[in-house]
Amino acid sequence: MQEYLLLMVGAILVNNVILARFLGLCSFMGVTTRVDTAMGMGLATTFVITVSSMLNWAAQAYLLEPFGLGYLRTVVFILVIAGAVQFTEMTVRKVSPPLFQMLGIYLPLITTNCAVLGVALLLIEGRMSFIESTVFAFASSIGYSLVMVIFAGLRERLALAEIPRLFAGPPIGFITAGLLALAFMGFSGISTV
Amino acid sequence: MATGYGRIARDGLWDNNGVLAMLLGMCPTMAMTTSATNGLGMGLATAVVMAASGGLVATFRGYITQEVRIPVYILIVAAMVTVVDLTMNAYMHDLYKVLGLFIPLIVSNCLPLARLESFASKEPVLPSLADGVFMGLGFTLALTAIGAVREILGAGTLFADASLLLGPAFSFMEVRVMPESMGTLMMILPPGGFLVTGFLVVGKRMIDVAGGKAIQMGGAHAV
Amino acid sequence: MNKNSSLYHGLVLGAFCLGFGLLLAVTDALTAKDIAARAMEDRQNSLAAVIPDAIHDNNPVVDTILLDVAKDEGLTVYLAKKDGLVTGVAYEVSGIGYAGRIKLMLGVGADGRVLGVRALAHKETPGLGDKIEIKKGDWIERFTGLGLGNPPIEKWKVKKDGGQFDQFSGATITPRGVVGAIREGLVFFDARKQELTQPQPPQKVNEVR
Amino acid sequence: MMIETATTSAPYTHSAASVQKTMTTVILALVPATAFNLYLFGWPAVFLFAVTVGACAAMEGLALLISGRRLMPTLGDGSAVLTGWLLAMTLPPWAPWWTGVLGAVFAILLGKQIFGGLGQNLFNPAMVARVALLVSFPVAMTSWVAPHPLFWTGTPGFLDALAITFGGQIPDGYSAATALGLVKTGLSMGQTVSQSVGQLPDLMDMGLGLRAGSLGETSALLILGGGLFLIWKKVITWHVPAAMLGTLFVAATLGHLANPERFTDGAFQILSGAAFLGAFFIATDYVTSPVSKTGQLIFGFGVGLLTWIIRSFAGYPEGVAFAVLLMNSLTPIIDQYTRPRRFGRTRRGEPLAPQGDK
Amino acid sequence: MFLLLAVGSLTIIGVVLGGILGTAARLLAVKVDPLEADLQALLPGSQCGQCGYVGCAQAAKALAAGDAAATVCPPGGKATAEALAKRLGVSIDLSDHVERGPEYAAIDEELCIGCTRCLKECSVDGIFGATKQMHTILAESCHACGKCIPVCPTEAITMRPIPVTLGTWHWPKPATAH
Amino acid sequence: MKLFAIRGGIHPEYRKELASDKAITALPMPQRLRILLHQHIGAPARLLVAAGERVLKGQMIAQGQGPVSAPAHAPTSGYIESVSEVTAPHASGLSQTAVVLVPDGKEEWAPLPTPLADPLTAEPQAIRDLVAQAGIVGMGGAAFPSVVKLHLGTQRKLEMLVLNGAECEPYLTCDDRVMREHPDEVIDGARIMAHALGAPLVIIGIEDNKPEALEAMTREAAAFPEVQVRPVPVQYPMGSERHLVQALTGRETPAAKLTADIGAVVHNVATAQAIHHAVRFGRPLIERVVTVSGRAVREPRNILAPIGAPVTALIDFCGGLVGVPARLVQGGPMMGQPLPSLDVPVIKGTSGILALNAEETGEAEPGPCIRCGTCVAICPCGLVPLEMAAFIRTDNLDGANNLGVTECLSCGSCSWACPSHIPLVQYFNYAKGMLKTKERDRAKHERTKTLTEAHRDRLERAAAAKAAAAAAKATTKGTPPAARQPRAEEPAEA
Ligand SMILES: Cc1cc2nc3c(=O)[nH]c(=O)nc-3n(C[C@H](O)[C@H](O)[C@H](O)COP(=O)(O)O)c2cc1C
Ligand SMILES: Cc1cc2nc3c(=O)[nH]c(=O)nc-3n(C[C@H](O)[C@H](O)[C@H](O)COP(=O)(O)O)c2cc1C
Ligand SMILES: Cc1cc2nc3c(=O)[nH]c(=O)nc-3n(C[C@H](O)[C@H](O)[C@H](O)COP(=O)(O)O)c2cc1C
Ligand SMILES: Cc1cc2nc3c(=O)[nH]c(=O)nc-3n(C[C@H](O)[C@H](O)[C@H](O)CO)c2cc1C
Ligand code: SF4
Ligand code: SF4
Ligand code: SF4
Ligand code: SF4
Ligand code: FES
Repeated sequence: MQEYLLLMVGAILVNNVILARFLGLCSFMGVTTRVDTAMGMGLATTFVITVSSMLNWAAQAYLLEPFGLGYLRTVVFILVIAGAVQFTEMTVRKVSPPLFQMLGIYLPLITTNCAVLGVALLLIEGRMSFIESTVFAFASSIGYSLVMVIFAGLRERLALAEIPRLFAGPPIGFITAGLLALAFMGFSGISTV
Repeated sequence: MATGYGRIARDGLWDNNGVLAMLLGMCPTMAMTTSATNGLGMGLATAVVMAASGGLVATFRGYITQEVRIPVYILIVAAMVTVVDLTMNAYMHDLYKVLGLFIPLIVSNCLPLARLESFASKEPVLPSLADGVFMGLGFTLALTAIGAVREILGAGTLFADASLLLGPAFSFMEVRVMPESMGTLMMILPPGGFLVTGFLVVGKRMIDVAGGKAIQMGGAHAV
Repeated sequence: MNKNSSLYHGLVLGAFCLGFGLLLAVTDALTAKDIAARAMEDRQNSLAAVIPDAIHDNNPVVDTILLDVAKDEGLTVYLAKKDGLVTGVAYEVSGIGYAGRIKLMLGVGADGRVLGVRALAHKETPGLGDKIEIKKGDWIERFTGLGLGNPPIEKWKVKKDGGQFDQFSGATITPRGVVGAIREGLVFFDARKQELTQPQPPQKVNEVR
Repeated sequence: MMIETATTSAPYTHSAASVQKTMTTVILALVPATAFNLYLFGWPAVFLFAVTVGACAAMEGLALLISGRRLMPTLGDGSAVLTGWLLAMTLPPWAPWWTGVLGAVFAILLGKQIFGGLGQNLFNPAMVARVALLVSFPVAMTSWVAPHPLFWTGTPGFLDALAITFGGQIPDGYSAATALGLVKTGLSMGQTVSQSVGQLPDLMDMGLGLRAGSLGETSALLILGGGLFLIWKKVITWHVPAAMLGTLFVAATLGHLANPERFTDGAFQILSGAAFLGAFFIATDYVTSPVSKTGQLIFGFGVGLLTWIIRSFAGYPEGVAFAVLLMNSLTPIIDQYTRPRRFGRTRRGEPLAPQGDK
Repeated sequence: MFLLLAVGSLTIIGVVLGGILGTAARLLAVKVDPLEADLQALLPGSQCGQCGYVGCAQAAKALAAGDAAATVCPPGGKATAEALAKRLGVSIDLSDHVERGPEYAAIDEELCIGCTRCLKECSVDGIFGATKQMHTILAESCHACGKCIPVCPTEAITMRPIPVTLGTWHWPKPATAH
Repeated sequence: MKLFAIRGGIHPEYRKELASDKAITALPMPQRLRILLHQHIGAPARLLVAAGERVLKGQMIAQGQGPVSAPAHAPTSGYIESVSEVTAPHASGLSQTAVVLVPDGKEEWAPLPTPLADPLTAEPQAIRDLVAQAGIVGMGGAAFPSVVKLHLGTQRKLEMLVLNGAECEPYLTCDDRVMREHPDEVIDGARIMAHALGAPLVIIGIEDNKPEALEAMTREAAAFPEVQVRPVPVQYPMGSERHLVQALTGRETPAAKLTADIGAVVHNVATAQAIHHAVRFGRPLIERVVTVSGRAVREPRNILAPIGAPVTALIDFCGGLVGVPARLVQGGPMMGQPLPSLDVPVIKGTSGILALNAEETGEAEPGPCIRCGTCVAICPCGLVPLEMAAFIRTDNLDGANNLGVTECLSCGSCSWACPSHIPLVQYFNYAKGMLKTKERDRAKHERTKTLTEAHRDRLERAAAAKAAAAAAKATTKGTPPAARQPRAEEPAEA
C-alpha cells in the first residue's frame, strides 16, 4: 500500500507530468484560459491516459514483447491512443456539446498530447506491473489535471492584471508556468521514483 | 494560404514559427533545451520527420477519409520516427546516443501533426515537403536559441558536446562563456525552460515591433 | 464501395498499416544486425573502462554469469579471464543520489581492489551532482586501486560523514550515494568471492540482442 | 462658481489608509528584529542588507523608467523596499553581495514588474527571489554562520566584512548549520532526530536568536512582537499566522508522537526556519494571498502543512518559501471558492427563503 | 515469419480500429446543426438588409457558415455582435468598433409632403401619417435602420442621436491612470 | 433588547458636531423658487400651471401621473415667471423642467384638502389619499413616493413599521434635529403610517451617537405601548433599510425581495413628520430640513428651506463659503450627488448641502489594487468589490454581473476604505448603468422583433385580402372598382 502511495505522490507532485517531465505542454499553454475548461480537459485527458495506458500495457505484454516486435512499439502505442482519443471525442460531441465546443480542436490533439504517449512509454521503461502501471498512469494524469486547473486559476487572474503589452499573452503565461515549476521544485526529493 | 516557397520559408522560420509564434511542440522545446546542442539535435531530427511525413501525407491525401485521418497521420509520423530511430541507431550511432531518448517523443510532438492537418492535407507534395523542412528548421532555430540561452546562463558554456553531435570538426563551436561557478542552475532546471521561452517570445515580439508589425497575441489555437 | 461504410474506413487504415508496417519491418530487418553490433560495441566500451584490456583475453561482454541475488532478476556479472582464469569481474551497482538512483558499473580485480568505476545513468543536477561523470571530472577515478582494507571500511564515506572521500562543494548527497554504492559493491564481492572468481561450469551465456 | 463636475462619484470622504502607510507600518514592525540581527551578525550582514534593499529599489525604478511610468507615487509606496527588506531577511547573512543584486532582479523584475507592478503579481516576489537563488546557487545559499555580534572579539571588522560580502569568501571556522539543516543532514546520515537536536541550542536561545540562520529566522520572539504589532495596527489579521503556525505545530506534534526519532516536535518546528517570519510577514502579503477570511484560513493551513511536508520529506531543508509559493498558486482558486455569502442569498447564491411571518 | 507477424498484426489493428471509428462516426454523428436557428434568433429580425444579405435568415446562414463576421449586423450594434460572437464561440475585438450612438429617425415637419413613401419602407410600422398629410415617426418604435431616409423625395428624414436624459445617464467608467 | 449584528460596515469620521447643536431655522424666502417637475423616483409630474399665473401656497402646480409618481406644490404664494429648463441637482449636470415661482411675500394659503379628524381609526385608503395628494416622497434620500409604500400592507401581513432614524451619513443632522425638536410629530406620523399599513408595532431605530434624539423620542413614545425606540450601534450603513431591519429583528431580506416580504416596512423619520402634517392638517410637502455643513461653510446650520430654494441662498444664509471647496455635495458624503454648481434648487430629497475642503474629502490619485481585502471584509452586502472592479475595468460586465454588482447598494464603504483610493463605487455605478442600458437595448430589440413580425403578418393578411378581393371582383363583374386609398395603417403594397 505504502509503495503505491509513494508512487502516486511521486507522479502527482514530485515528477509532475507537466512541470517536471515536460509532457502535455501544448494543452497546458492552450486550454487553460478558464478553470472550468481546464477541468474538462483534465478529465478527458485523465480518462484517455488511464484507459490507453492499460491497453498499451497489454499490447506490450502480450504482443510486442513475446514476439520481439519492440520496434513497432511507438506505432502500436500511438494507434491505440489515437483510437481511444477519437472514440472519446465522438462520445463527448454526442453527449455534451457544450464541453465539445469548449475543448474545440484540443480533443483530437489529445492524441498528440505528449503526456499520453509519454506516460505509456514511461510505464514500459519502468517495467511496472499492470496494477502499478495503472496506478501510475492515473496518478500522472491527476497531476496533469491538478496543474492544469491551478494554472487556469492563475491565468484568470492574469486576465485582470495590467500586464505590460510586450509580455501580455503567451510570454506571461510561460513566465508564470516557470514560477509554478519553481514552486513545485519544493517537492523534489520526496520520493525517488 | 501560402503563396510561393519564399512565403513558406518565411512562415516556417519566423512569422509562424512553430515555437515562438504558434506555441506548438512545447514539450521538446522545454525538455530538450538544456543545451544548445541538444536543441539543435532534436530540431534536426524533427525537421527530417516533418519533411518526410509532410510529403507522404500530401501524396496520399486523396485516399485518407475524414474519420481515420488522425490515426493515419499519426501512423505516418510514427513510422517516420521509427525509421529515423532505427537508421540512426545503426548508422549514426554516436549521434544516436546523444539523441536516442528524444526521438520516440517526436511522435507526440504536436507540431508535425498540426502541420499535416493544416498544410499537407490541403497542399500538393512539393510545397508540403517545403513546409515540413522550413517548419522543422524554424523549430530547430527556436530550440537552438532557447538551448543556447539556457546553457549560457545555467552552465556558462555554449554548444558543449557539439562535436558528439556533428562530428569532431565542429569542436570549435564549443565555447565557455563564463566560469561554471557563475552558472544560474535554475536555468537548466525545469523553471528555466519556461522562463527562457517566455523571454524569447518577447524577443521575437520586440523584433516584430521594431519591424513595424503588430504584436501577435495568441498561439496556434487562439481563435 | 461506399466511402462511408465502416469497412471502408477500416480498410483505409488497414492499408496504411500494412504499407507502413511493411516499411518498418523491412527497415528493422535491414538494421537489426548493425544495431546489435553497435549495442555490443557500446557494452564493450563501457566495460573497457572498468576492466583494463591487459588483464583479459576473452570477451567479457559475452562471458557472463548470472548470480542470484535478492533482486528478482539476478545480477549479470561480466567476467574478465586470462588463460581461463578469472582475473576480474564487473557488475552493476547502484546508490541513492539527490534525484534518484545512480547506476554505476564497478570493476573489481580478483584481489578485491577496484579496477574502475563509471556512472552508467543518473539524474543528478547538472553542474552539481553530475561531476561523477568521467566527462565532467576525474573524481570517479579516485577509487581505482582502492579496496575494502584500504582505506578501512569505516572510512569508505565522504569526508562530511567522517570518511576519506571528498564531496563536491555544495553536493554531498551524490558522492555519498556513489561512495556507498561502491562500498556495498565491494562488500558484495567479499561475500560472494568464491562464486565470482571460480565460476561453476554451466555458465549462462547472456543472449545479446 | 464652477466646481469640478462628475468626474468621480461618491464617497467624498475617505479613510486615512494608504498603501504607503501600510508598507511603512510593516517595515516599522520589522525594525526591531532587523536591528537586533544586524547587530548579531555584524558588518557583513549590514552590507548585504543595504545592497539588497538598495538593489530592489533600484530595480523598481529601472522598471518604471523602462515602461515609461512616473517614478514617484510608485517608488514612494515602499513596497519595493519592503520586498527587498524581507528578501534580505531570508538570505544567509554573510552571503556575497551578488546574491542581493540577483535576488532583486528575481524579486522585482521577474516576480513583480513583469506582471505589471504592485498588486498584479501572482507570486510573492521575495519568495520567488529566495527560491530562485536557492535553486540556482545551492552552495552560497546554504552557507550559514553562527552569530558574531558587532564589536565582539572574533567578529570580522569592517574591512574583513567588506572582503566577506564583496569578495565572496567566508573565512574558515565561521560556518555553522541551521537547526533545520542540521537535522536534515543528520537524518540523511542515519542519525536520529534526538541525536541531532541534542547538538542544538535550547528552545530559549532559539527564540532569542542566538543561533545560525538568516536575519529573519533567528530571533523568533522579536518577529513575533512585530507580528503582534501588525495585528494591533490592523494591518494584518490573525487568520493567516494562526492557521499557519497552528497547522505546522499540530502536524509536527503528531509526527513527533508517531515517530520521535524521525520527526522533530512542534515547538522546534515553529521556532526554526522562517516559520515566524513567514507566518506574520510573508504569508500575509496581501497581493498573493486570498482576500476573504475563510480563504486566509485555508491559505494559512496550506502553508503550514506544506511547510511541514517539505521540511520533513523533501530534499530542501527550508519549507516556508516553497510552501508560500505553492499556496500562492492556489490563491486564485481559493478566492473563487471562498467568496463571502451575499446579503440575502444562500452560500450557493440562491435567494434566501423569506423568513419572518410564520 | 516475424515479418509476417508484424505486418499482419499491425494491419489487423488498423482494420479493426478504422472499422470502429467509421461505425462510431456514423452512430454518434450529431444530426442537425442548431447553430443557424440560434443565430437567427439573436438577430433583430427586421430584415433591413444593412448587412448585405437579403434578410436576417440569410445573414444567420452566412454566420453559421463562417462567411460573415459577428459584427455583420449594424443595427444590432455591439450587444448583438457580442451575443453572436458568444454563440459562435469566437472572440471579437470590439474595442475599435465605432458604434454610432443610439439614433432615431425624425421627419422635418416643414419638408414632409406626405408622399407616404417612407411609411411603406418601415418594417416596424413606426411611421404614421396619411397621404398629403404630415408624417411622424414614433421614436420608441424606430430602430434606426435608415431605410426610410433614401426614399424621401424631399430629404425630410434625418437620423438624430437619442438624447441622454436623467433617466438614461450613468456614471462614466473611471479613467485608469497609473 | 436584543440587537443583531450586521456584516461589515465602517466607522468614518462623523463630523456631526459641526451642525448637530444648531436648531432648525427657517430660510428667509428667496427671490425665486424653481420647483422641478421630477423630484422623485418614477414618472415626472404633469404641469398644471402656466407662466404668468398666480399660485397660492400649497396649491398643486403639477400632478402625479401613473402608479409611481408624485405631485408638486407651490411652497408659497406668488407668480409663475416661467416654465423653463434649469440645471438639475444631479451629477450629470443635465437640465430639467422647472416651474419658476416669484414669491409675493403674502404667504397666502390655497384651500387644503380636509384633514382626517381621527386618522388612527380612519380608513387606510383615506390616509393614503392624503399622503398622495401631499406629494410626500421618502426623505431618507431615495425620494420614492411614500404612498406606494403605504400600499404594502394590502397584500401582505406586516408585523412592524420601522422608523429609520439611523442617519448614518456623516455630517447630516437634519433627522437628528427633527427628532429632537418635533418628537411628537414624528411619533404621531409613525402611528398613522402603522395604522395605514396594518402593522401592529412601530420600532424606531436611532444610532446611539444621538443621545438627545434618543432621549426625546423615548420620552414621547412612552405613552404608546406599540411604539419602541431602540438605539442601534454606530456603524455605517446602518441606515440602509435591509441592514436596519436585520439589526433590529435578525431577519435577512432575501435577494430581489423587499423588507415588506419579511414583515417590515421602513420609513424615514422626516417622512413620518411630513405624513403627520399631511394627514392632520392637509399640508403638502413644500419645505424640508436641510443640513448645510462642511468645513468650507462658514457657519453650518440646519435650515428649514422651501422646496425650490436655490442652494446659493442656503449657503449665503450660513455666512457663505470659506475659500473654494474641493467638493460640493447634495446629500451625505458617502452616497450624495456631486453638485454641478451652486445654482441648483433644493428638492424634496435634499437632506444636506455639503461644502467640503480637500482635507475632509481625503481624495487622492488612485493606485493599483493591492488586494488588501478590506473592501471584501467591509462590504455590507457580502460582495467582492475588488474582483467586480477588475472585471469592469477589463470590460467584462457579465463577470461583474455574475458577482452581483447589481446588488451593490453604492453605499461607498469600499471606496471609503480602499487604501489605493480606487473609485470602486464609480466602477459599480458605471456597470449598473451599462447593464441597464444593455437591458433597455435588449428590450428595444425584442420590441423591434415583435413589431416586425406584426408588420409582416399584416402585409400577408393584406395581400391575402387583396387576392380574395380580386377573386371576388372576378366573380361579380361590373362592380365599379373600389376607390383605392392607401391608409396609414394599411399600405396597399404587398
Ligand atoms: C551577476 C553575477 C553573478 C554571479 N554569480 C555567481 C555564482 O553564481 N556563483 C559564484 O560563486 N559567484 C558568482 N559571482 C561572483 C563572481 O563569479 C566571483 O568572482 C566568484 O564568486 C569568486 O569565487 P571563486 O573564486 O571561488 O570562483 C557572480 C557575480 C556576478 C556579478
Ligand atoms: C537545485 C538543487 C540541486 C541540487 N542537486 C544536488 C545534486 O545533484 N547532488 C547533491 O548531492 N546535492 C544536490 N543538492 C543538494 C544541496 O546542495 C544540499 O544542500 C547538499 O547536497 C547537502 O550537502 P551539504 O551537507 O554540503 O550542505 C541540490 C540542491 C539544489 C537546491
Ligand atoms: C447605504 C444606505 C444608507 C442609508 N442611510 C439612511 C439613513 O441614514 N437614514 C434614512 O432615513 N435612510 C437611509 N437610507 C435609505 C433607506 O434604505 C430607506 O430607503 C429609507 O429609510 C426609507 O425611508 P423613506 O422612504 O421614508 O425615505 C440609506 C440607504 C442606503 C442604501
Ligand atoms: C502585510 C504585508 C506583507 C508583505 N509581505 C511581502 C512579502 O512577503 N514579500 C514581498 O515581496 N512583499 C511583501 N509585501 C509588500 C507588497 O505587498 C509586495 O511588494 C507586493 O507583492 C508587490 O506586488 C507585504 C506587504 C504587506 C502589507
Ligand atoms: S442588417 Fe441586421 S437587421 Fe438588417 S437584415 Fe441584416 S441582420 Fe437583419
Ligand atoms: S429608420 Fe425609418 S424605416 Fe427604419 S425603423 Fe426608423 S422610421 Fe422605420
Ligand atoms: S458600495 Fe457596494 S460593493 Fe462597496 S461596500 Fe457598498 S455595497 Fe459593497
Ligand atoms: S480595498 Fe482597495 S486595495 Fe484593498 S482589496 Fe479592495 S480594491 Fe483592492
Ligand atoms: S509537444 Fe505539444 S503536447 Fe507535447
